[in-house]
Amino acid sequence: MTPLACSAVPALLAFFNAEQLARIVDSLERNLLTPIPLCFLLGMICTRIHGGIKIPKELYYSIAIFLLMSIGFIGGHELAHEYQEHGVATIWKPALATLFLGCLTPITSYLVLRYVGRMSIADAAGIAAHYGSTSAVTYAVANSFVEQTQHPANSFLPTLVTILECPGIAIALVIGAALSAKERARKSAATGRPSKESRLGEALYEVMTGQSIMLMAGLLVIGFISTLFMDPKGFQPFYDFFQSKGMLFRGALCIFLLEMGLVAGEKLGDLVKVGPFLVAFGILMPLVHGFLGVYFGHLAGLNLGGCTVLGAIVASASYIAAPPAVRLTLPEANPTYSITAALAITFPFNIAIGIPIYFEMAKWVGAQ
Amino acid sequence: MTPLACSAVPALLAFFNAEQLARIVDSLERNLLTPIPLCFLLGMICTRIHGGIKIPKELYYSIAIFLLMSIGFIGGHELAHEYQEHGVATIWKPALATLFLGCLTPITSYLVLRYVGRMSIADAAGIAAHYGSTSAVTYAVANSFVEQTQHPANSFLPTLVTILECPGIAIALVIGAALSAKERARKSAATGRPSKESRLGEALYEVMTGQSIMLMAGLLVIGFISTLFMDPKGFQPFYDFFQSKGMLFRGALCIFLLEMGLVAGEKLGDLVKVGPFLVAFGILMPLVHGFLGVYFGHLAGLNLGGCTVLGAIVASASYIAAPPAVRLTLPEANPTYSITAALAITFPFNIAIGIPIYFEMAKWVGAQ
Amino acid sequence: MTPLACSAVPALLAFFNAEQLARIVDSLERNLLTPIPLCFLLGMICTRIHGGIKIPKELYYSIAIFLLMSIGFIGGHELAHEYQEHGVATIWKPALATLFLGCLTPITSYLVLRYVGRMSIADAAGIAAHYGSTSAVTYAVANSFVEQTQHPANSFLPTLVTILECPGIAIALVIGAALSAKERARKSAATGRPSKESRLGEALYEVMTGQSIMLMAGLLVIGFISTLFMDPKGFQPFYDFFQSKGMLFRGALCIFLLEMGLVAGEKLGDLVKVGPFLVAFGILMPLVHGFLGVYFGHLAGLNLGGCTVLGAIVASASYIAAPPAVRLTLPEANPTYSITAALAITFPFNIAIGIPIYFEMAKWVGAQ
Amino acid sequence: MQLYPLRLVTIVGESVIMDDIAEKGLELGATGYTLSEVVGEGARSARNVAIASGDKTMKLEFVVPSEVAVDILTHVSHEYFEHYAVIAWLSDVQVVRGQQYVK
Amino acid sequence: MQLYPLRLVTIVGESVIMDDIAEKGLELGATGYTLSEVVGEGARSARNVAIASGDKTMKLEFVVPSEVAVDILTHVSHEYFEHYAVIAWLSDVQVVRGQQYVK
Amino acid sequence: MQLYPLRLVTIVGESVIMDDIAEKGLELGATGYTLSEVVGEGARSARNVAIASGDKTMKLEFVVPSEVAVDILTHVSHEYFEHYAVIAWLSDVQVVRGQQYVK
Ligand SMILES: Nc1ncnc2c1ncn2[C@@H]1O[C@H](COP(=O)(O)O)[C@@H](O)[C@H]1O
Ligand SMILES: Nc1ncnc2c1ncn2[C@@H]1O[C@H](COP(=O)(O)O)[C@@H](O)[C@H]1O
Ligand SMILES: Nc1ncnc2c1ncn2[C@@H]1O[C@H](COP(=O)(O)O)[C@@H](O)[C@H]1O
Ligand code: NA
Ligand code: NA
Ligand code: NA
Repeated sequence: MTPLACSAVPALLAFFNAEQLARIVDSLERNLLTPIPLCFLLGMICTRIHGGIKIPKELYYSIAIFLLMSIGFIGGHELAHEYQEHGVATIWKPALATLFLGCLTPITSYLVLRYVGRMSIADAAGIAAHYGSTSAVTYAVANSFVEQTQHPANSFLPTLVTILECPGIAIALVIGAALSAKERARKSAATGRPSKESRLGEALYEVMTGQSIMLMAGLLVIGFISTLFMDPKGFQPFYDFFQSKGMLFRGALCIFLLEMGLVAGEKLGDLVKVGPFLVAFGILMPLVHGFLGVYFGHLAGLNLGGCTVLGAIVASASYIAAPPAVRLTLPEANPTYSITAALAITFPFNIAIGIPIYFEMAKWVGAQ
Repeated sequence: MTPLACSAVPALLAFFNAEQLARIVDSLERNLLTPIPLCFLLGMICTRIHGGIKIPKELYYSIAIFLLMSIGFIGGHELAHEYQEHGVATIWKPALATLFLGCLTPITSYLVLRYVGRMSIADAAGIAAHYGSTSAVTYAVANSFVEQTQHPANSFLPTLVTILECPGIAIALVIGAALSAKERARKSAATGRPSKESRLGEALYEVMTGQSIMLMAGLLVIGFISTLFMDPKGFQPFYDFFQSKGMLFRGALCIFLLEMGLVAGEKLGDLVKVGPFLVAFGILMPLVHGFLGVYFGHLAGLNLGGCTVLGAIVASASYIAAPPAVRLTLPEANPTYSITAALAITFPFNIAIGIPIYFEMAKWVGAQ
Repeated sequence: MTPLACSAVPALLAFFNAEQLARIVDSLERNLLTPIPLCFLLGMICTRIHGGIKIPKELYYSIAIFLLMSIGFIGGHELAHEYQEHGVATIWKPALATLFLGCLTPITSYLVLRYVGRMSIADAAGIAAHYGSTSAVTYAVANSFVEQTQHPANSFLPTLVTILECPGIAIALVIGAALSAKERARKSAATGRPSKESRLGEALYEVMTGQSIMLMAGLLVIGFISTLFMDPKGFQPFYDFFQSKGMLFRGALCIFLLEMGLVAGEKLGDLVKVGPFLVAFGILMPLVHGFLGVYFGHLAGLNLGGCTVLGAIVASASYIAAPPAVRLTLPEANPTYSITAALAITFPFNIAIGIPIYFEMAKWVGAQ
Repeated sequence: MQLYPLRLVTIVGESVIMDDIAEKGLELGATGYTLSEVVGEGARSARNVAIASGDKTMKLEFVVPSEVAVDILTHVSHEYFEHYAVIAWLSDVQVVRGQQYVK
Repeated sequence: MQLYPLRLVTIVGESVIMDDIAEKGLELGATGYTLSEVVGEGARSARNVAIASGDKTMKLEFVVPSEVAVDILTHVSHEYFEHYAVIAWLSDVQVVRGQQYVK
Repeated sequence: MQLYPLRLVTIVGESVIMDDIAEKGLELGATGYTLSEVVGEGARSARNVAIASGDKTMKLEFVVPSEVAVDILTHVSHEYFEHYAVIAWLSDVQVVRGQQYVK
């Protein structure tokens, strides 16, 4: 299957002409040689050489909470401005496009995994749940990338992240649960325990009221309201605390990616276990989803930065919200596959190489 | 008892004329539609719908430590300026007034709980200990409220918070311990264990050297000294880190209130258990204590903001320092009563509605 | 032995003339009456009076991580500038001098402890490992001291901290392990377990890939690279987050020293156990090592601030990296000795009195 | 001082399932439970995933009468042993005022 | 390798009382104790309150000879069972070089 | 539901040595282990030092057959009792599907 991978990448790069490739390489460098990806790299190296860096999990969770709150709050703030100027005119199309992509990507993922990769129903659905959802950190990195290239994304992108979070997981879990119904039915007969549905419903509810959604959507509303009702002077300190261009957000991102690198480093060892197909999937699927994100974003009227970021978040895979939900609903699925693919392949690929490529794709489809 | 509550509120609001009520409603809106109360609300909602937000307790404690240090440090800093200008002339009266209120409020609370509410000695004393002390977070919220209304409080208010922390708890515990002496004596006879006094002394000591006092008083001294001896340039970064108008303090407050909302949401379920009297108590007692705070603050020469904040902290109830002390000294007391009243009734009432009312009271008594 | 101490201090102070002493006292005051040492003092007091301050260990570790990352990142940033201007011309001499001191100080410490103090091989080597290494926090405090005296240290001092971290521990452990080989050989014969060497190797590797090194060296490289390749505007937020003059670094240092004070307070009780010799050692050894640091720093061409800081870090003793390594390699050594000396004697001595003295020494040797 | 013989049921496994097991335990007749975070390694523990602000593995303890103990272990064995990383064992304990832990 | 039979006393209850119990245990003859943070639910655990930077519930363990075990449990039973959320039990253990834990 | 008699080995001691002991336990035949952070006091626990972002004391548990239990305790006793703060004990447990924990 590696040949597939090896041949596919150039095949795909063939889309680009020499000059574009040059630009990609150049922005690759500009993107890679910045603290955020370098901290991820440091974490990976540290794990590989059994170094002693230990990030307390409470710090990791605290930063995750801060990042989600920031994304939501600033999103709500800018949404309020957008709304005051244009009402919902500029927003509804991108919102619909995002919702559509949120429903499409788990299905594409499932089909590829099940019929190209010949994986079991549970494993295919489990991995599809991860790739159907999104990674807030990938959003944050993509956002700082476009900010640094002086093409800031449309103000309502954080809203799109929130929209993209749930549907993918939900659809993949429903597919998986439904299709593996027979086994589970047999099992439940044997043990005489309530049939899986209950479990599924519960898991879906937990996804929809999970930490990521509650914090992003909640702070989005809070940011929106306080922008409308507070005087700017009083609003300023909150803005400074949460703003994504600010030192707190960027610095927190460094520490967070250091920890993600430490974890990804461990998963690297599992690459052999997961096999060449999943490695190829973890690189090619994002490129496809990324292109869809860029393309539909462009149709929906997003600007250059916006298309790039939408591409990045559609291409990204969830590794926080999805795993426990999948574990509960599809216990037969082996988490090693999904988490290794999402965290050790797709995430590094996106922040290192993917984002600049989506940026070029966005130019290529004519976004500006 | 609810009728009492229902009738008392309008009765009390009758103090205000239409125009004042209009102003209250207006500042209510200005107060409520800001991130800090909204984060509290988000927390409550999240718990009610069994949402997934989980704040690591280490983050919660870390923020508490930061807030207490900030209040102390900035308090000491401004105290130093005040002191350089006026010596103790402006400070001693408010300090005495606060001390007096710290001794009065536990007694008023106890009498109302015991003889109006017909609660047991232990429960009455236990709750009185909470309402006799104060809540540093309520101070922080009240302080940002008056700052936003352009009526900053006198510089030495943080000093008053420190003064208000202990006496109330101490007095209530002594009352409770003394009055329930007979039972406890019997009990100790039975078990032949050292008489309660030891316990009480120990608990009192723990209150007086507790985290809140040590950090607020300690940083107050540190802020005072370094203001006098450091050159302003060297002092600046510390000031920026701790200052209450700053992004760190305001942002930390948001996360802290989110967690408090999560906890208060759980306690909401206990409202039924605690019954209508305690609900009424949790709203009316603060209004009475708040008025006393405002009134004596005015007599002691505080400005408009100062009276408002003093009213708020006198009205507020402790939910960090008091509970363990009460638990150790009055084990028969049911913590559900005191904590639900302090955290799920009085605290939200104060930050949402109380503070603007105390602000109006302060104008009404003629503070400016 | 106390006479030795009592006589030695004046003896040593005799180096200075009246005017210098006056300056020392003056800068002592300027140094002591600032938040950082005062927070340490507050912590000590709190422990002594059994006060209630509790810093969650996760907060303590998080701050340690932040401080190490800051030192490395800013170090790399300034190293990049230095490098762009002078290449390695200005750096290689100080680097060599630091390496030399890192190899010398564990030996001097061992000899004094073993032959003056008549301590066991294991205890002498164990303590030498602490004093041969360095304390990043002492660096941070010394650095803010020289910044406040308007004599900022050379830009590459953080690089020297990194160089100084390991060799001292390694050499002391090797000495200890080798000299106590006989006992350990006998023991391993008895238990038939793999001979100590394995253990030693493992411990050395853990030191060299420990948290302090990985974070400082890693962020040093990251800071260096991103300074060279990022545009300053994009670099700014990271710089603001990590910069040592900034509010985050200074504020974090306050909380960190508060916790260190809490721990040191406990160790104070052990001063009696460790005896007068170790108390004297904990004060005089740093003065000697501090002078060596200042002197060789001057020879290597460091400026006034640089010599002071190098003196401080050479004089300082490690209490984070060294203890576990020593515990693993020299189990017979009693950690109470080394940790009490490093944390309860040398660290407070350095931040309170030592640094201003090294500053005077630096002037005295003619650094500017 | 009266001691009452009961069983201590200890379950160590993936965090995702522990809340459900704790609840089920109460349903099956336990008067309470004690839960703590641990780090573990086992045959299948590689499958464990972290839950929001939590550890991957938890330890759950019930002090219960024999019948309840057996019911709990049977439930865990049937429900979770196949696909989840979990270990469960039983031991004898003497409980102070133990009657109150028998429903 | 010599094993020595002793008793393991386990006490789970409100954090506010655990330090006192640990101290008392040492007084009563324990050579040490082991304390850990847990999350618990029980008949009265709703009463638990958090202590400064700590959890609401803790688990305390003593490895002690029978007499000491009984003394500790008697103390806990008399002092705390009435008003505090606490459970305590006893089990038999074989301790390595156990003599050193007998004062 | 089948229960299988095994031994529970509990080791409480300095964090610095716990990883080594856990590994050694697996070598000696344990199929897994459970590790948790505790706070402790004992005859020598003053010697404990903190490890990077960790506690000073940890508790390690193995569910194993008797022979393995003895091997582990012998190893701990010979290697660590002299110089390290550590206590170790053994108790009997009934394990669900216990055979799978016998290598
Ligand atoms: N032999 C054992 N002794 C102690 N704990 C174990 C053992 N085997 C498994 N565990 C614990 O049970 C959890 C799940 O085990 P497993 O199902 O074997 O992966 C692991 O994470 C360990 O914490
Ligand atoms: N049946 C039980 N099994 C295990 N732990 C229990 C049980 N009952 C109570 N506990 C623990 O003991 C603490 C106090 O129990 P209680 O006094 O019943 O509220 C609870 O927080 C639980 O952690
Ligand atoms: N009698 C005991 N009961 C319970 N735990 C103990 C006991 N003695 C020691 N420990 C634990 O074992 C660790 C090391 O004990 P020691 O080697 O006696 O210092 C201590 O930190 C305690 O956690
Ligand atoms: Na996706
Ligand atoms: Na009050
Ligand atoms: Na040194």
